[in-house]
Formats: sequence, C-alpha cells, structure tokens
Amino acid sequence: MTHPTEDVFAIEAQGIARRFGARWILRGVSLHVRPGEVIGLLGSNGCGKSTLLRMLATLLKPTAGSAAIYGHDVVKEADEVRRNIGFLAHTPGLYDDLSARENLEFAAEMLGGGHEDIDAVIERVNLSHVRHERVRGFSAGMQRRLALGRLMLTKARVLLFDEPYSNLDTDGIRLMNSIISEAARDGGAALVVLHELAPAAGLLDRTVTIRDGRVADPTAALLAEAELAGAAGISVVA
Amino acid sequence: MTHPTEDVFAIEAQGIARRFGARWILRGVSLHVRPGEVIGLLGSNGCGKSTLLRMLATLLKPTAGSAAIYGHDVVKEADEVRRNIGFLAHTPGLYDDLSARENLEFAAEMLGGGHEDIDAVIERVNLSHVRHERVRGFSAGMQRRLALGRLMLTKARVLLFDEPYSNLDTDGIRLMNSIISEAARDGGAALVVLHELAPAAGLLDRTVTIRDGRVADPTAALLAEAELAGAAGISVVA
Amino acid sequence: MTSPASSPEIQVPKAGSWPVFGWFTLAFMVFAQWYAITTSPADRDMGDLQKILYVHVPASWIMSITFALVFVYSLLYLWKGKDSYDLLAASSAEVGATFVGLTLVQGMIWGKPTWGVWWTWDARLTSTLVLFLVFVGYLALRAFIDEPQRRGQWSAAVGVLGAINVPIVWMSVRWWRTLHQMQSTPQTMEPVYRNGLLINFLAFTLLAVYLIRRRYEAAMTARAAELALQAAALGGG
Amino acid sequence: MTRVRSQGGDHWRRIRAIAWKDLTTERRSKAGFNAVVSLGITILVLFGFALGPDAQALRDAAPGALWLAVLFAGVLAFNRSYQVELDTGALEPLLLYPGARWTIFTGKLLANMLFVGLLLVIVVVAGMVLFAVKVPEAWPTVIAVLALGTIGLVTLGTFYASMASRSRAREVLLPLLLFPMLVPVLLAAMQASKALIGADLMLEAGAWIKMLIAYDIIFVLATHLAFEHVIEA
Amino acid sequence: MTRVRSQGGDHWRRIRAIAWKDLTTERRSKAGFNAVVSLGITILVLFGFALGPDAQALRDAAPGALWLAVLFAGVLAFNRSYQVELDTGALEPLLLYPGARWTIFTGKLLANMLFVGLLLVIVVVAGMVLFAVKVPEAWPTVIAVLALGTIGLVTLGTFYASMASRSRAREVLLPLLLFPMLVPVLLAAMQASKALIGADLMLEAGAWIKMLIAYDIIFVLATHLAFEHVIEA
Ligand code: HEM
Ligand SMILES: Nc1ncnc2c1ncn2[C@@H]1O[C@H](COP(=O)(O)OP(=O)(O)OP(=O)(O)O)[C@@H](O)[C@H]1O
Ligand SMILES: Nc1ncnc2c1ncn2[C@@H]1O[C@H](COP(=O)(O)OP(=O)(O)OP(=O)(O)O)[C@@H](O)[C@H]1O
Ligand SMILES: [Mg+2]
Ligand SMILES: [Mg+2]
Repeated sequence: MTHPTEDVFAIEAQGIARRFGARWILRGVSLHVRPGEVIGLLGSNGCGKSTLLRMLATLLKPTAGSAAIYGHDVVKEADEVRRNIGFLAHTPGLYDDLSARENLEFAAEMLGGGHEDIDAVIERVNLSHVRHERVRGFSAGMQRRLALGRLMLTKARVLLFDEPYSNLDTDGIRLMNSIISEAARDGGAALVVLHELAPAAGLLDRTVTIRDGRVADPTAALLAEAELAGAAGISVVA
Repeated sequence: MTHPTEDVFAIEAQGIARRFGARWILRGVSLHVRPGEVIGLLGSNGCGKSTLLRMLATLLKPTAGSAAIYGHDVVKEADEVRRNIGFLAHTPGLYDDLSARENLEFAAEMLGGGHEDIDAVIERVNLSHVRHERVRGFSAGMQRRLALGRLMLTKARVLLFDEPYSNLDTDGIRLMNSIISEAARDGGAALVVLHELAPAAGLLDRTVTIRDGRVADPTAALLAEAELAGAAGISVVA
Repeated sequence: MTSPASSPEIQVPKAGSWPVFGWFTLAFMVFAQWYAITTSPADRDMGDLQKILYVHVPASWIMSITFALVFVYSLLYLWKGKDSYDLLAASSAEVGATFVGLTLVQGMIWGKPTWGVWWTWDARLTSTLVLFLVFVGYLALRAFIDEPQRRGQWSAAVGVLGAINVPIVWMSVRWWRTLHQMQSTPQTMEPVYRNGLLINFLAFTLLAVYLIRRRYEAAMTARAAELALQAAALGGG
Repeated sequence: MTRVRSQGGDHWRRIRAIAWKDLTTERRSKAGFNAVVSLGITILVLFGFALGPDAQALRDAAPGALWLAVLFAGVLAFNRSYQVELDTGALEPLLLYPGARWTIFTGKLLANMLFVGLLLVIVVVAGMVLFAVKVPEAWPTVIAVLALGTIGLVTLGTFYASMASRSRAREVLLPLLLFPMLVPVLLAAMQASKALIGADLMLEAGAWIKMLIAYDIIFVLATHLAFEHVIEA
Repeated sequence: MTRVRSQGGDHWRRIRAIAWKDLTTERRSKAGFNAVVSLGITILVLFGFALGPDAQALRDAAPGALWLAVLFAGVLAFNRSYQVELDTGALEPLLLYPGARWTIFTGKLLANMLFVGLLLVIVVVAGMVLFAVKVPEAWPTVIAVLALGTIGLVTLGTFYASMASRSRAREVLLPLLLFPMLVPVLLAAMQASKALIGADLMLEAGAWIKMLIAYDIIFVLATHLAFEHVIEA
C-alpha cells in the first residue's frame, strides 16, 4: 500500500447537511480526520450517523455542504472516492445463493483484483469451515464476518463502519479491531459508528458526537462518554 | 399481572435439538429458568442462539427434544405459549407504511387489548416526537425502540431478547434494562442473547454458554466470560 | 432420548421382494403388449397406428390413480404429520407427472398422423394438459422449498386443493367444448380391443405401484440416513 | 392471565385489524392501486393489438381478454399482500400473536376482495369501451357472475400467495400454482359472461353460475381449513 | 494505488462477473428457469381458453398470444434479476465498486438475454404445437424477427426493472412502465411473425423488420447512457 501525502485530510467534511422530506437530519457537520486516525462517531438513535456515512460513501448526495476523501470531492469525483473508501453497513449485502468463497470471488472480479488473497481472507475472518456453503444459511455474525472479508479485499484506505460490533462474538470483535488498527497504521483512517465504547477500547484516537444535526462541542462529547461508561457499569480503559 | 405458581419453571428445555439440512446446530440443549430469573445466553457466531430462541418462541419446531414455557409445551400447546412469551428478534418486524402509533394500535387489536396504554408506551420508549410519522424513515435504533414498545403491550411473562442492545444508544440501553428487570420482578423471566456483558451488567442472574450445540459446562462458561471481559478491555462490575 | 417432534418413528422400508416384483412387472408388461398387439386387428382408419392405444390409455389411467394417491396421502400427512405420508404423496406425484407427460406426448404423436395436427382443443386433451400443469405446480413448489417440514405442509395443501379441482376441471372443460361444436373424438371401443386393453391396464397399474414404491424407498432411505445422523449427534460426544 | 373473552368478537377484531392494516399500507404506498388498474388497462390494450384490428374478433374475445387482464393484474396484488409482512420481517410478530390463525387469512381475503373487486369494475368498464361491447340486458346477472368469479380468484390467489411469497421464486411460483387451478373459474366466468352479453340462452349461463357457486364454496372452506397448516410451517 | 489497468479488459471482466453471478444464482434457485417456462406454457393454455375452441381464431391470434406469453413470463425474469441485489441489500456494495456503472447493466442484459432467449425458443415451439401453426417457409427470417424482438424486450425490461425493482410497487411498476414502451416492438414482431407465418408479402414483413432493427439500436444505446443516472438515484 502506498503512503499518502500527509498534508491532505483522509476525511474532510465542510458543513455537510442532509434533509429527508421537510426534516433536516444533519444541519451542517464539519469533520476533519487525518491519515492514521481512528475516530468514533457517537450520537443517539436517529441523529443521522448512518446518513453521514452514506454521504461520505457516495451512496447519498448531500443537500448542502461538501465532503472530500483524500481531497476527492464525494459528489464530483465519486469514482475516485469509491476507489478509496470501504463501507461496512448495517446490512451485509451478500448474495444468498452464492457460497462464501464465490461472494468474495465476485467482489474480486468487480474490483479488478486477483483471486490469490481470497483464501487468506476467508481464513482470517474464520469462515474456512463454511467456505463452500451458501450464505443463505449463515448466522448474523457469520454474514458480518464475510462482509468484513469483502472489505479487506478492497484495499481501501478510508474505512467507514456502521456499528461494526453488532452480531459479533468476542473473537469477531478482536478481529474487527485488528483490521481497523492495521488500516490506520498503513496511513489510512477509519470512522466508526458505535453506541458503546467498550469493544473499541484502546482503538479510538478521539470521538465525535452528533447532536441536533451538528457536531456537539467537545465538552458535551466528553460528558456523553462519561455518561455512557457510567450507564453500562464499566470503566473505560484509556 | 398474576403471579405464577413457583413450582413450575418459566422456561424448561429438555435435550432440545435442531438440524438444518444435514447439519446439526443444536444437539440437545437443556435449560431451566425459574420465575424471576434473568439469564444471559452467550456463544460464538453461528452457534445457534437465535435458533434456540426461535424454538422457544414457537416459530421453529425442534427436530428433537422438547421445551415448555410455564409448563406449556412449545409444540403441543403453542397457542398457550404464545400468550406467555414476548420475543424481540434481530429484525424489528414493523410495518413501514404505518406510523409508530398505528403499528402499536395494530398490535393492540391483534392482542385483544385496549388502546389506553399505547401513548404511555410510546412515551416510555421515547418516540413521542415521531409518533405520527411513518416507520419507513426511522433509524435502526428508533425501530428497535418501537419493537420494544410492542413487546411491552403484550404483557408477556417470559421475554426472549436476541441481542437487544444492538443499535441502541445509552438511553436506549438503560430503558431496555429497566424493562427486563421489571418483567423479572413481576414473576416473569428473561433470556437475553448477548455478545458483551457490559450493557447488561448488574442485570443477569447467571449466564449460559452454548458451545458445539450444547450447554457448555459452567467452568468453561466462566472462562468465556473472563475472556470476554478481557478482550474488550473492561472490568465487569459484579 | 426423547423422540423427535415431527416424526416419531421412521420405519426404513425394506426392499424385500420388491425387485422380484419389478422383474415380474416387466415380464408381464412385455406379455401384455405382445398379447394386445397380436390379438387386435389393424384398425379400419388408423391401421397399425391404433396399437398406440395400449400404452396411451393405460398411461392416462395411471394419471387418475396417482392423483387420487396424492390426495389421500396429503390428507393423511396433514392429519397425522408422518414423514412417510409426505414422501408417498411426493413419489406418487412424480410418477403421476411422468405418466401424464407420457400420455400427452403419445397422444400428440398419435394425433399428428390421425388428426393432422399435434394438438386440438378437445375436452379430454385440454383437461389432461391442465392437470399436468397442476402436477407441475406441485412439483415446482417442492423444488422451491428446502425445509422438509414446510415442504411437507405446503405441498400437502397444494395436493389436496389440486385434487379437489380435478373433477371441476374435467366438467368445466367438457362443458366449454360441448357447448360448441364437437371435435372428432376416438370412436368407442370394439370388443376385440378390449381384452388387450384390460390386461395392459393391469400391467401399467403394477408398474405404477412398483415405481412409487421404489421412489418412496429411496426417499425414506435418505430420510432415515439423516435420522441416523441425528442419533449419532445426540448420543456421541 | 385471566381475561374474559368473547371468541367471536375477538376473531372479528383481528380480521378487521388485518384488513384495515393491509388496505392502509396499500393506500399509503400511493401508486399501488392506481398502478394495478393502469396495468390492467394496459394489458387490455395489448390484447387489442394482439388480436388485430378486426372488430368482430375483438368483441368475441372480449370476455376472455377482460378476465385475463384482471387475472394478470390481480396476481400482483396477492403477492403484495404478503410482501408487506415479509419485507420487514413482520410475519414473525404476526405469528406470535396468540389466537386463531385463520383470522389472518380472512382479513387478507377481505382486503384483497375489495382491491380486486374495484380493479375488476374499472377494467370491465374500460374493456367494454375498448372492445365496443354493449351493456347486456341481463346486467344484474353479469354482475353476479363477476362477483362469483372474483371470490374464486381472490380466495385461491390469497391462499397460494401465502406460500409462494415465502418461497425463493415468489413471482413465478404464484401464477404457476394459481393459473391451472383457476381454469374452471375462468371458463365459467367467461362463458357465463359470453352467454349473457350475447343475450344467449339463460339456461347455459345458469349451469356455469351453479358451477361457480360450488367452486367458491368448496375453496373458501378448504383454504380456511388449510391455512393454519400453511402459515405455520 | 498505482495499478496499470487495461480499460477494456476491466470492463469485460466486470460484465462477465455480473452475468456469471446472475446466471449462477438463477441456476441455484433450482427450478427457476423450469418454472418460468412452465408458466409461459400455462399462459399459452389460458390464451387457448380465452380465445375459445375455434381452431381458425386460435391460429390467427397465435403470434399475438405467443409474444404476450413471452412478455408476461419474461417480465418476471427482469425483476428477479434485481431482486437478488435487493433482498439482501447487495445493491449498495455493488454501487460502491469503483469503475463504470454501465458494465453492471450490460452484465445483467447478457444474463437476461440468455434467459429470455431460451424461454422464447421453448414457448414458441409449444405455441406452434398448441395453436396448430405450421413451420413457415421463411423460417430463417422468423428466427431473425424473434431475435430482434427479444433484444428490444430484454433491453427495455432490464432497464426499467432497475428502477421498478427499487420502488415499493415493483411488481406492478415494471409492467406498467414496460408494456406501453414495448408496443412498437411487439407490434412489429407480431406483424412480422404474422406476415411470415401467413406466407404473406415479404415486403410487409421487411418494413417491420427494419423498424425492429432501428428500435433495438436506439434503445440499446439510450439505456446504456441512461443507466448510470438511474442506478445512482
Ligand atoms: C395430446 C393428445 C391426447 C391426450 C392428452 C389424450 C388423453 C387421453 C386421456 C386422458 C384418456 C383417458 C380418458 C378416460 O379415462 O376416459 C384418453 C383415452 C383415449 N384416447 Fe387419448 N389423448 C390424446 C390423443 C389421442 C389420440 C390422437 C387418439 C386417437 C386417435 C386417442 C385415442 C384415445 C382412445 C381411443 C382412448 C380410450 C377410449 C375412451 O375412453 O373413449 N387419444 N386419452
Ligand atoms: N434457515 C436456515 N437454514 C440453514 N441453516 C441455518 C438456518 N438458520 C440458521 N442456520 C444455521 O444455524 C447456525 C446457527 O444460526 P443462528 O442464527 O442460531 O446463530 P446465532 O448463534 O444466533 O449466531 P449470531 O451470534 O451470529 O447471531 C448457523 O450456522 C447457521 O448457518
Ligand atoms: N430514506 C429516509 N427517508 C426519510 N427519513 C430518513 C431516511 N433515512 C433516514 N431518515 C431519518 O433520518 C434520521 C437519521 O437516520 P440515521 O439512520 O442516519 O440515524 P442513525 O444516527 O444511524 O441512528 P441509529 O443509531 O438508530 O442507527 C432518522 O430520524 C430517520 O428518521
Ligand atoms: Mg444507523
Ligand atoms: Mg443470532
């Protein structure tokens, strides 16, 4: 993987906003993520975290404002952006009637890459024992692992994760964390939506909280984190 | 809510097993939950936790073995079982084109209850501001809250939760926990599938771990818990 | 060990003397065909083409039997829930569909030289085709459902409804035809042909019984193998 | 839970709730009904093209074309009626409500009956205009025939959709199961319509109408009995 | 990421991957194709009933009935082709792959072309048997007409399905959008088939064939250009 120039932001959002019907969900979010950073994105249910991620991933157009990935505008240079981002959404988006391996083979073809890495990736996400079984019968966590495997094939630099830990067991969480930190180490960056800090402990460089359609000021964010930790009866390991 | 006789198990599974195609997922799980208990159900991805819950909820027939809810067999007295269980699945199962309130009204009609509680329930799950909006536009967490509201209408005694905390924010987690403990306090019981103990800290009476299609022996379960806590970098508050 | 909820006991059916029965059936069929063909004179209009009668009519007879079997076994399955009834219904439907298909193909092969067309919208032909399509629907449903229990329940419902529909289709198609002009239908049977036909009825019935039985054995053996797997899974470590 | 319930009242409540929910979601999905009606008319027009410009041929084929248009357009409604449960996983909660399952079927049946009934009325009017068919003298009988035909069509359609919509090939399986089963109802309805429109012998139509009634009764009963087995699996 | 890519090779790889994936999932859903073919034949039989038992009337209506049967059965295939993306939310990952979007369309087009082409062959043979149509002398031209008609049908069908399948009323919307647009292609194909079967003036068929060719070219180009905009929205 080539190392990016350090003077450009991995993710840069400037007053990005989005409306659904008459309701403004995001009212102008500005966000700057440097290469190498892993950012946690917090916020209550329905505050627009998924919406923000979908806009950064070029899946949804902003109503106002702009965003760029490594300097490429998400609207005007969508194709270049797609080369650089990997997105793990709420739903895994796999083909039920293809096997685990065939799903990754298809992804490799679409990405223009070779098939050499596939077996290693399947091994890594711990699905070797079901590699030739159809995805239809996979459990929620197994599907998420496979989606993670597909993400690994893309060799994307900026990774967007929408609640990556849901459905994953301890082993899966560990795997997810190692992938996120590897990506960041290689000069990439990651934006991780989460509701609990616990599984991502030790991983995040900082957190950003969305409230009322804007980035909440840092003090508020800190308070939110403390509250979060308190509510769950855990102590966050710094 | 009437108080159950104390000499009958809230949930009693005897060597319950399930096969999909030629693969055995559960090979004979025995489980005894007394009224008033809240049990955590642990296990790695794809080990059959959801399958077990679906069998207890009469949605799936066991291939072998039997289970009973308050003494009612899940196969032979399915209708009586359905009167007693509430099930919160991976998917919320709401009608996209009905509003939040209409979804609950429909549930009330189907349950044969009145509409008096509905507003209180909506208030409780914190969706009053969108009560008349269609569910289609709800975020993942909002939908889960509404599904929780529907569960509250059933007045079921035995509650089955499949990863209830996913998509929920801190406030949602707190709400979920209070509902679970209320149900248990009133002589009900709850079986909660989870991957992380943190959000449920202080709530669970004990945990059961499924491994290789069977209930793992308690020592193994303890080890799993320790591992779980260690991996996430948190300390479980007893 | 507790018994499975869906299938209390599965009796693996033994092949027993069925293979012998099969050989006997084959021999009997050869004899029946030989008898029918040699004893019947060439037809006045059709000549030796008439000999198709001895496969055509018995084949269509099998269609009625198998549809009745599907109906009975489907009802039994809905009532008792025993796997064996589901598999018997499925085996009957497969054999039935094959024979209806044969009837159609033979009929068309016969029709071309006799009537000059492959197909005509005659009442009997049309109702046979519709019943064939009902069978196809039944089998398609089975193919699209993976879960054995669900497959059993659903196809039983489709089988029962389909069978209820048989007499109604028959009547309606006949009325539809006869209310307009009547097509030239095969003339009624002369006694010389009758014996040959009767003996072939018997031969084909034996054949159907044999095929359904063997198909059922195969299906049950597969099911039993799965149950053996279950015993291993529950008993062993 | 000690709750005094009047069985009949409870059943009716559930039936009404289901029908209301189906009709509401259908109405809310805006283009739902209008689209199906437009499709019915589009199919009629296609038949017009397919059967060529000869006016008499068109008139003769009119009852058949009408019923086929209703059939092809109606089939879409049946699958939609379960689609709404499946798209969002709502079928599971529905199955978890205690109480008789056949009420679900009856509720959906009522909703579909209204839907297809309205569709039929509009398509028939459009068809009479397009194919230049005159209003027959025996029009009350024609309406009865239409109603009887609709009952048969909707009953079987709603029933088979409960399976087809949950299989892998929903769009294909439903018509594949349904169409052969509907041949009697189609023939009866077409022939009765034909006989009546052509001011034909009432006798002839009478036989077909009796058959339609028998068909409807048999299948309404049979599907209600079978539904419990089907929806559970 | 410095990667030397041959544009053309990459496009072809993507097209092939999509077509392979669509055909594989279709094949895996076991009876998929068989079911659609059976449905096509069932529809032919329904037409037989609708158009009455009169042999000559049936023969006259045969080309129309054939094309309509292929149309109704084929429409199911088009929606299925996107259904597979939507059932499991696979469309989003598909849109996230960098590179030209039109290759997705071309891939699906190829898969559908094969599917509907095979369907057509079988339905046409069945239709000729059922409606007692003789093999026309100009059969090579008939085959050309069928091929041209298929291209038009599949191109528009695949294109509209990309929109319809993502709307709430997918099953209804697709035929509603598609059928009116297909009227020219259907008319041309039907008239050409009719002229050829009836051993009619070759001249007449010739004009229709030219129109079919023009139609196909226009729509293959237009849909490829428009697809990028449609799939993104
Ligand atoms: C596709 C074409 C055909 C089909 C589907 C068909 C179907 C049938 C069926 C279902 C029966 C049994 C009816 C019953 O049990 O009452 C039957 C009987 C018979 N068929 Fe055919 N048939 C076809 C063509 C023909 C042709 C071309 C001939 C001769 C020219 C023929 C001659 C007969 C005769 C003689 C009988 C038995 C006599 C009777 O019951 O009246 N069939 N056919
Ligand atoms: N309908 C089905 N057909 C075939 N296999 C299935 C089906 N449902 C579940 N399975 C298989 O059963 C196993 C258990 O699935 P289940 O959903 O119960 O797992 P789980 O413990 O809930 O996992 P997770 O934590 O990932 O949700 C998986 O291996 C899955 O592949
Ligand atoms: N397609 C849509 N149409 C209308 N409203 C929408 C749409 N998508 C999202 N919304 C609205 O936008 C808001 C934010 O949704 P989003 O999914 O981004 O929330 P979220 O922060 O991801 O919440 P959660 O933590 O529950 O996943 C919600 O209030 C939702 O109602
Ligand atoms: Mg979200
Ligand atoms: Mg699960």
